[in-house]
Amino acid sequence: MTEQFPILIIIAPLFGAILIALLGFRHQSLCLPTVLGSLAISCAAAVGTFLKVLEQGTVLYNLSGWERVTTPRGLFSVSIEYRVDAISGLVLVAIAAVGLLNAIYSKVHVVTETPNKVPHYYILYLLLVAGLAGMTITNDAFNLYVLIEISSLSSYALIAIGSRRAVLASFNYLIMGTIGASFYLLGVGYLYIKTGTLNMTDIHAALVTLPKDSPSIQVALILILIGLWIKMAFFPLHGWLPNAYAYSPTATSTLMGPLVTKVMIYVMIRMMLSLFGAEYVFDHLQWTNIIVGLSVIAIVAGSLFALSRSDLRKMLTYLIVAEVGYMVGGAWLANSIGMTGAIYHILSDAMMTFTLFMVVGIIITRTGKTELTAFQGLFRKMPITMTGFTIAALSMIGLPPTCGFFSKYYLVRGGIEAGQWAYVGALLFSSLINAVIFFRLIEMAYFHGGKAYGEEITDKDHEHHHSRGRDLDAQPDETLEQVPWSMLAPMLMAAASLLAIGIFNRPIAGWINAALETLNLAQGG
Amino acid sequence: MDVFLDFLIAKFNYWIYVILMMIGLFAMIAKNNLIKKLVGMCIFQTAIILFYVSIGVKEDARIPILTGHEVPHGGHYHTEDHERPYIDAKTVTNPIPHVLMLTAIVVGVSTLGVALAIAQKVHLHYDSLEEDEILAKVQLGNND
Amino acid sequence: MKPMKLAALLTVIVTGGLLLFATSDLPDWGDPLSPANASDLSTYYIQDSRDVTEVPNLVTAVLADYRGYDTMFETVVIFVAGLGILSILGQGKCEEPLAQPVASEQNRERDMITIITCRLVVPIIQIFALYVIAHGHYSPGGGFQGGVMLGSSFILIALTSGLPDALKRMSQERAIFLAGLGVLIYAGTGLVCMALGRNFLDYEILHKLMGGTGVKARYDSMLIVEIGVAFTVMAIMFIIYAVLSSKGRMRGGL
Amino acid sequence: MIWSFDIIVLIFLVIAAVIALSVRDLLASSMVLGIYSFLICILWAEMGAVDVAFTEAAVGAGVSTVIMIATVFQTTRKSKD
Repeated sequence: MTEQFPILIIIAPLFGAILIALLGFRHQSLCLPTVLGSLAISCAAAVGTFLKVLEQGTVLYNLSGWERVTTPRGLFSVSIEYRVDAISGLVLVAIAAVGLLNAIYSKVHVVTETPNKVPHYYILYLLLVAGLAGMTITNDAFNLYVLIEISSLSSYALIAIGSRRAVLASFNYLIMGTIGASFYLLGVGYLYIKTGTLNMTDIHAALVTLPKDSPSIQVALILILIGLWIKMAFFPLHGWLPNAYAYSPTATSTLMGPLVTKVMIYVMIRMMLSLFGAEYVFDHLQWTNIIVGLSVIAIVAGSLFALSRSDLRKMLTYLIVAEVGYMVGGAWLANSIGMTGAIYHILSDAMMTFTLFMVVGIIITRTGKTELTAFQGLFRKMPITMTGFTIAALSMIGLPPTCGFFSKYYLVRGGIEAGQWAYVGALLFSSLINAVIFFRLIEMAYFHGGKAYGEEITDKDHEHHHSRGRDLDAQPDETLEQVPWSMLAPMLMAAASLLAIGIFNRPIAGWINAALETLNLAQGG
Repeated sequence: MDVFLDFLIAKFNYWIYVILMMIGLFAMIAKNNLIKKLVGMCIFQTAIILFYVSIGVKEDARIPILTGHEVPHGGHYHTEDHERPYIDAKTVTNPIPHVLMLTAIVVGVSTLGVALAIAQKVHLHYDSLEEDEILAKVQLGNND
Repeated sequence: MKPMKLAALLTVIVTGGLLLFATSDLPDWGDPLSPANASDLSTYYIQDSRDVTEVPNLVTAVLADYRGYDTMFETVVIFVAGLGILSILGQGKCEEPLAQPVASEQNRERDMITIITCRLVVPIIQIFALYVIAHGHYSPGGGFQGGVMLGSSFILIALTSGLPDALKRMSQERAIFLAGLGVLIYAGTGLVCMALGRNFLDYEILHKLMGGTGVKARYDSMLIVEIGVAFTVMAIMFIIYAVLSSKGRMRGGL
Repeated sequence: MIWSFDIIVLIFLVIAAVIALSVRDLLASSMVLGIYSFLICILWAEMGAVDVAFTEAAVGAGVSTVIMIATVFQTTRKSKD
């Protein structure tokens, strides 16, 4: 049974979606249990896979059951296969966990924001999670394209289901996203024409034998990078992201904000290390300086934009843009510490963004305001929510013992080792900006305007929620801030995971490092 | 002259593919009308598919369906009883790009469908398909 | 306006330049010995695949078996597109009573000749589509192409007799059910393989259920999954047309 | 491989693409896109990619054109560029 874990991660949400399509339209009460059940299976399978990877190293899983075929030139794969190492195992656990927690968190939002379309919403939601997990796990360059398109198509729809502005944002995202995916496809085509295979391991094996300065392979790398950069909203190509995330329904932004960009960064790292190979990307091509330079611009610009926004969700989206800069830069520092930092930051940033989006979602639902001023006096009114927010804010700023500190620690160390002082400076600058943004909010929440606040939480809003009966926990306890536990519990768990990832930084970094060594990016290399 | 012609035949196709891709890409970025953007998207994707398909072309090769006496027709499923004739791989077109591109065509039409739906919804909300007019209306609606 | 065009032109020139620069390095067009064409993978499919699958159409063999996982997700892409379009433009609830033809719809003149001709043509299209699905192992075609043709036969009905007429034959709810069923047939085949103790989509083990040899099981399972693909594609192609041609109201039509 | 046929179709393709993008009538644009799809389908059939050509004939020239025209009918025919 354990050898089937990798596929279960993907097909559990898939079968959940099919079940909803077959039955959910008649019996809407089935939707949520199906979603939770399938994501729980997926999450358990992800954890199981990860434990298995820790036990016995990289796990390969052959779909369609075709074994690798032997030729005089070595083994090659004739079908699609999965490859899970410690890094993708961690990312998979994060995807499944965020998907599950967000499904619990957003059960009220889905009903209120997309009435009549609950089954549609959940089908697309499950398939988005399946697509993201599939991208992380697959070892086939073309299969990756198909899964990119699945997750993109479902996210276009999940965004466009929202308000008026969301529709336009979704159209822009669609155009940009299609350009990105097409570039990726074109890059894979250039690789295929030179190597004759699509399996990433086999492409790598073939690339090693080819002349190093072949222009078409360089162009393939450029195309793939640009395609993925568009998808991950790397700074000059980030145009689609802020509007798409800020105007989409809450449940969509809490799922996409943490996951989509991070998974794309993981895919980029996967392309760099296991498809092209560290030796080719770092030692042969001297692009490190250029790309780290771009990431410095991304970090600085993202932080400044975030500082200048007064809309809560817009601010968070620009913070994502800055964080993408962190990770791209860290991955291109060309040493294993920077790479460890980038991968570690994928995890911690996924959880940080997740927590922040959930907190902001709660605050917007409760106060009905989307500006920064919504925070005024919130500590007294919503102590639990604000605890979660404080942890996430400390993590964004980078204070121990939260995970944000450790990921920045690795990134800065990597930057120093690589001699990229501008990158180190940009990291510190961005931390400073984050400190300004978040301390301002905490200060506002703690000291300002507690008095007149009572009226601001509208009773109408309250009743509106309660009229939906069983969707809420039916205990209007004031200390619970009138926010149902279905929202608070996932948020607190995500906040706790920030501390957990921080405290267990040594084993996590150790696993990442061990996996990097098998990809020929050894310590200090 | 022959050398030049050979070179032309060998590379001419690729040039046209690149030109087609760039026509599509330009339209996707620069066109003002949403539907025109989507026309550009179709052209771009189709040109990429064309590029892929042409990877698999072999001169004077058959289509990738093995017919005739070499394959028992109508349901002989066992292979042990007779020796298969050897097939020279050079004489059959490479099937892999075809398989990949079937998938890519499907993805293309799915994207087009979703895009058209979004475009209709935009038209529903803003009563226009021109990007600049829509943006003007957005600015008017909320000073974002 | 202007700067956008300039930026686009610049992007296009740079990208096009890169691509043209790379073509110098590509193998000649139509070269049978290019790395892609002479690769072990391609040679393996051409020389060995029919021994283990018995399918003469290599594209079908690779599509439905070796890269069957890809094709499953290709079906899912269609499924996502259909549901996405419904969720973007649709009215939501599926159980809504079949839309009554609006007044303008009834008054609209419909040409008798086209209606009758299409009524005659539709069954022929559908039979041909079934042939395309069933004969995908031996000739070009398969579940996807056949599904599109089945879907377009419904589109033809909608074009000539009006959308309500077509929706009577294939309501929104039924279409979603069929689409889900198609994906279920495909993924379920894979799941059965897993239940029998092999990897996902390893059709060979299905001979325990279907009898015969493992090779025959592969041959037959490919037909099964193609039928699944056809279900999904048929339903979703019609849904896409129905939603887009009525701006989501599911009545009126063109 | 008949390379002259190839080249002629390719040139037609470029012309079709340019026309599809430059006409101001969106209906005409969709129709020309259908022609483009048919041309490319001929090209693929000639390259030996029969399955792909079949699919493109059914999807690119058939369904895509139909849904595009449906959208044009539901929105507007006029385009400024």
